[in-house]
Amino acid sequence: MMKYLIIGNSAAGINAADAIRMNDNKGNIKIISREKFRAYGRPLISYYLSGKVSPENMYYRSENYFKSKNIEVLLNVEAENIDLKNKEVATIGGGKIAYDKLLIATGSGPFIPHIKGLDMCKQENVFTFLTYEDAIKLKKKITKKSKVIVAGAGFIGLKAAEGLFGQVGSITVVDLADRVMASILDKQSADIVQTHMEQNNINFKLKTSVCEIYGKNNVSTVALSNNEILDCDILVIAVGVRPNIDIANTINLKTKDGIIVNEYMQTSKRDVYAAGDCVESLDLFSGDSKVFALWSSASNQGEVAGFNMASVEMKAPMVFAVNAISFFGLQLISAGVVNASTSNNIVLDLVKSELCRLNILNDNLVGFVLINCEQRAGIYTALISDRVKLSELDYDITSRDVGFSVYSKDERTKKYWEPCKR
Amino acid sequence: MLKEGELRIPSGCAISGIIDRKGRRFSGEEIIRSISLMHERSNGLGGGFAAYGIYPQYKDFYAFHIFYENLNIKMQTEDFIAKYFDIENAGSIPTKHVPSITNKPLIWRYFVSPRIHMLKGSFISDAEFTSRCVIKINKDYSGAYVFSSGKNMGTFKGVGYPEAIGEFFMLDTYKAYMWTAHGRFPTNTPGWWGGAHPFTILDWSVVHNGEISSYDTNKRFVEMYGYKCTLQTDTEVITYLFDMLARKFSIPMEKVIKIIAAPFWSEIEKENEELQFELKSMRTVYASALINGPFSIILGYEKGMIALNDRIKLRSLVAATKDDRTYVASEESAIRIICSNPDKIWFPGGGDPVIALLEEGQK
Amino acid sequence: MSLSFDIPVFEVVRNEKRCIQCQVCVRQCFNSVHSYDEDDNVVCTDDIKCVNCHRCVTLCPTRALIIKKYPLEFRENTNWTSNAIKEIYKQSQTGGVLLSSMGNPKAFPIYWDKILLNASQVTNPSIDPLREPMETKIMIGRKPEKLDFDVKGKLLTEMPPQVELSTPIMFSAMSYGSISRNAHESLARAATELGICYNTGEGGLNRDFYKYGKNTIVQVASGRFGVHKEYLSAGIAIEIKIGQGAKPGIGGHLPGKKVGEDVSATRMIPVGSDAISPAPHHDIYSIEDLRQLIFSLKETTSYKKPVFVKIAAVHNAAAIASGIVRAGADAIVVDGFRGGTGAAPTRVRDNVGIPIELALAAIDQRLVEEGIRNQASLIVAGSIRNSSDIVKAVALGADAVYVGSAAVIALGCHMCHTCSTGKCNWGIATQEPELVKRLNPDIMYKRLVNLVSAWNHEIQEMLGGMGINAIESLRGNRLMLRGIDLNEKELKVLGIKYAGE
Amino acid sequence: MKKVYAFETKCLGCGLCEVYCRTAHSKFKDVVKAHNRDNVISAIVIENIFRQSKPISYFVLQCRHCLSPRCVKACISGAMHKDEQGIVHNDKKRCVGCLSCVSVCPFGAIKKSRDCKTISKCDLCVGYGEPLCVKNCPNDAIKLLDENEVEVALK
Repeated sequence: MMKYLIIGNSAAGINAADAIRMNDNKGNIKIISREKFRAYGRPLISYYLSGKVSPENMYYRSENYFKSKNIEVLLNVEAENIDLKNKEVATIGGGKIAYDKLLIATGSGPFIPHIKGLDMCKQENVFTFLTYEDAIKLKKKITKKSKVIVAGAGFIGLKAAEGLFGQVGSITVVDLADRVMASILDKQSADIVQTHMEQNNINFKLKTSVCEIYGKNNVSTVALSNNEILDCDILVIAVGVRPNIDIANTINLKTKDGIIVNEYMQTSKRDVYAAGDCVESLDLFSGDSKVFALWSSASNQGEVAGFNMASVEMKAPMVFAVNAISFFGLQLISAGVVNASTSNNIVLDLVKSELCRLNILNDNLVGFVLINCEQRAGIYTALISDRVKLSELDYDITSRDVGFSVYSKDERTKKYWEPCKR
Repeated sequence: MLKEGELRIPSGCAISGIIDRKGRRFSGEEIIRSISLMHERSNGLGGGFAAYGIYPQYKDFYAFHIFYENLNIKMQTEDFIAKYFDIENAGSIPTKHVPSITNKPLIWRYFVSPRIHMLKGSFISDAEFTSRCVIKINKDYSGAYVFSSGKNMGTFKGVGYPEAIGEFFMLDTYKAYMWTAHGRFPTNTPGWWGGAHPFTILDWSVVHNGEISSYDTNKRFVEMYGYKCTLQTDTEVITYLFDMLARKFSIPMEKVIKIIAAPFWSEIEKENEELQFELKSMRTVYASALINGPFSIILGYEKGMIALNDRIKLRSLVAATKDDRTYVASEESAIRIICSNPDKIWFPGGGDPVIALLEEGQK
Repeated sequence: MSLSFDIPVFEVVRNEKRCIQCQVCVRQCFNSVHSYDEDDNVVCTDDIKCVNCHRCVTLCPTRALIIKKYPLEFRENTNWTSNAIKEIYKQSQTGGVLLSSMGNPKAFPIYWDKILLNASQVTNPSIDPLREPMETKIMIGRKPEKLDFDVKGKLLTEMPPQVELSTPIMFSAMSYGSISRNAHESLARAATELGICYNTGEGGLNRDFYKYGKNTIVQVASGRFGVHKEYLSAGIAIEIKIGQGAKPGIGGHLPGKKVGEDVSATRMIPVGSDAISPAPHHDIYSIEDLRQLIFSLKETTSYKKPVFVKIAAVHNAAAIASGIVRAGADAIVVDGFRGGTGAAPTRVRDNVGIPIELALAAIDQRLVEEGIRNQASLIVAGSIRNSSDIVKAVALGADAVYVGSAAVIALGCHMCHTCSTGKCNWGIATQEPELVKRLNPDIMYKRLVNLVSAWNHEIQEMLGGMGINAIESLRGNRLMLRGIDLNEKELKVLGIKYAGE
Repeated sequence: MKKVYAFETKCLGCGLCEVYCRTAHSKFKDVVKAHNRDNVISAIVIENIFRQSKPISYFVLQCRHCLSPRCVKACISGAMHKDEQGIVHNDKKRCVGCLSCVSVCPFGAIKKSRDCKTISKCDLCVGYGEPLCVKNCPNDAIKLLDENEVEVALK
């Protein structure tokens, strides 16, 4: 009987466990997690913060799910190192867990920049915003009068800001970039998002950064690089994430920013697999290896790893970013390349805050941003992921709202009727 | 009140028939006993008999039995007959006084043969010629009615119970090798002598029990071929159908039966290809000759007797044999009263004919 | 012309409380009666475009729609009816011949409704079709004068070709072009399943439908569209169309806009060209010419196909029919003045021809009198509406009937009388792909099968009631009929007695 | 597994399937109430197929219940899941309306709800018997077929 061990209890880990179970209904599957919570939807923490999601709905799987699948989950267990020779994982506290196949799905952690006066260990009102625990702590600390500074106008920072809305005195988001969510939005789209958030009393300080923090145990003010001084009751640091590769380093896995894996999610060591935010993936467009912190790609990779661990060969697709986010009812979906110099087609309706931006390179759709007009977004996503030649479609995708009818009749029929494995 | 021929009157009936297949002749006493047993099946408004082999001395002449309403029409009709026929013998048909028989017409009998020069140049047979003349009299000579016109056979009929009619015509004095009889139960009739059964044309006679629902279809069909259904009775049209198909079109009798009581399409489909094609063709061409609705008939002709039921046997018909005789009747008792111990007795199925013909050389 | 006198004929009444703005009506009305006003979130209507086809009413999921007669009246005048006035408005605006569709709608007597059937009581039994065989099969074709057998009783006579029908009902000629491909397919499939025939009309026969050949009657009309040797051989019988009940003496006209690629290929005419059938056949100016055509068609098909000749019921139909039988036709088809059409000049449709009941009775009587009734089959058409019409027709002397309007009604026709516009919302009389789609042959052929099966059951019931178990025993059996509300002359022509007689 | 299939050659684009889909998924079982008092939306997309800007054909699209559904992978809350039979469900209680599923559905067959708080997708009317779109299609363009019936339908 195979022994499968999975380090990490989120998207990659759980999808891997599911995939293993699908292909091997006898094997012993263990998941260990250093967190004290059952697996939860990590992106839900901002919904928890705002109160839109109650604690009982935070969980990614129902309570008896793992039991029903005969998957053992060990919470509050953190891997310390791996004994490749004996195929054992040592846990903090002295435990040892044997494995035949190991998956490292440790995800990513917050990136903490060097800021003068920052001392995360001492300062009680400085938070990161990645885990359920982060959210619970933050939620406890805030008051109706809190002046909140969010360092970082990325996805996490903005979701944190939205989550805090209405519960605090003021919210100011600071970012060095010239726009919000610079990595996934072009300037025009970012401006729509920013304006919309500003209308909801979120303040932005862009092209600047927090350069100094005042207060020993409690931050009271922060200084920005543009010399502004801001009062601060709560400081949320959300400037980015980086892969958790400490455990990987204990066995000298090949890594760059993240763990290097092949398309079967195998690491450089035999029977050790890795998946999710902690690995590097191949970019669909450039072919470069880089870290994508994406929930759906973590799920996919976990599944692929699970298949291969259960000795059913499966290849991971190349990755490109797809993000669906909403802020105060503004629905935003962005995918692929949005900033490169591509031929853009933009349909904009400022009154309704609608935007549809299609980035076309050569004969391919390489990226898009949709704001408030996202109904058929998945079709664009498929056009990107399948690298569909736009000239072979039934009509010009820039000429009207896209639908499944964009495919030629034969293609459409094939996709629709063939037992679909997508 | 309109009389028979001016309207169509439905009626129920009793029928009976006896044949000696060896051609031995016997008196009408048995047939009278048989038909009178079924007294309840008739109501006194019609009875009649057909007798074959009764005029051996005149066997080459057509024997016309004619009812006249008055002397005037008798004279006119006789002029017509004399013009077209040589009259070998003529006289009134002997009758006997029977209290229940009233309103009797003048009843005359003529033994005739068509005048040869009348046939010359026309391509018709003497039978066809005679038949046309009979139809002409019946159609055009109001008050005269030829009710029998075959050779060596005769029909005797009138208004009254059949046993009374038999007594009236003194049928015990005639000898025939085949007798058929009919007792009638019309629902509404003034009782016209010509309307009684059997109905005959030439030597075809039909006694019939039933009310055919295809009457008008059959009538229109035979009328296309020169017949004229003056009586509007089923028996008349059935007789014409037989005459037309068997005599005029020379269709073998067993085929005629398959036309008149045609097998169902579903049965035809079960037959082999050749027979299927033949039956299909017969039904197709002679669709209008199919007799539909309830009937049991006894057809008499020179060769013998055929009894037939409709396709789904909506009327009773029993048949029996004893030695050289074949009996058919509406009821079994009507056979047993004259033949208490038949060799065989059976109930013919719908559309299955009982064919009792004179044996070869017995005519 | 700047000012139009057009007045809506119908009023579309929308129950606002029930309307859910689902816009099914908007999408389904090809006449654009309904439209959605996004600003006010209401569905609006334009009454003047409504033809009362009921498509919207039928599909409205909340029963929010009713179509009513438009309430605007002219001053009362029994002579100048509103119709008479409106027709003048229209003609004075357009300068054109008035066109109408479907059959004569005028209040002429409907003789079917003045004829009553008989049933058996006491003296002979009625027959229960559920327990006893009840035959409705008939053979259409020429019958030899008599059958000859050899001495052994073997059949000697060669039988002319016959068309076998499981029930005496066929689908009338409706061309591919005047009706849609899907309508055609439905008719063909239904006829095949039922064991009856449908008729191509004069639009030729698409090769896709050759497989239904055993149940297809191919028509040869004055335009000779789509006629070639293969076509003639493709069906079970050939019908020469001389006239049509809806427009006796008039040709046909299929507008070019209905001649798409498929229709064009089938008719053998260029795409988009008008298909004009001349009023007469230009090779038939007399009866002897007809005989020549009948026999050329027979020659072409090696005497294997019966040839029908179809005429409109006109005043001297009986004499014409006699001539047609003598010219060698295997069957005569007579189409009464209520017969339907895709388009006919209104005046012709409403004023030319005679009722089929009278024509049928006269023709049958004439043929019987001439002794030739059994030679050819007699098929009647022109508004056979139900099974009792059929029973009466057979009793008057018909071998079989053609149903056209009833068939299209089964296909969804709601008798809006606007076939000629090509905008049939039910996908019948149209070539618009979007509309044609609305008639799903998989569903619709079954409706036809159901209709004919139901009628066949009813025919069997009525036959049984009359004590008849084969339909041929009803043919010409006029004793089974009685007239009501008819005058002496009508009774005489019909050859039936008055009820009570 | 039986799925709903729509036949492009038969679809009229009339929209009745949407009406009945809405009704099926409304707390009101009356069509009028479901539309006027409930803001539930249908789980059906009707598309026009154009030729020279004129719609010549239509087809309806519902969730295809993919074997390996991208929407399930993308779902951040675990609301979207595939059951034992293979039917992809969305648990409305757990769905937060983030539209991650919408962003990856290759058919574009998932719709956001009117209030943006959740999404709407075909659940094959599990619990209602025959899917109401199938039952109410006036042209038999929508059918519930299993794999074998699909094979037949495609021939």
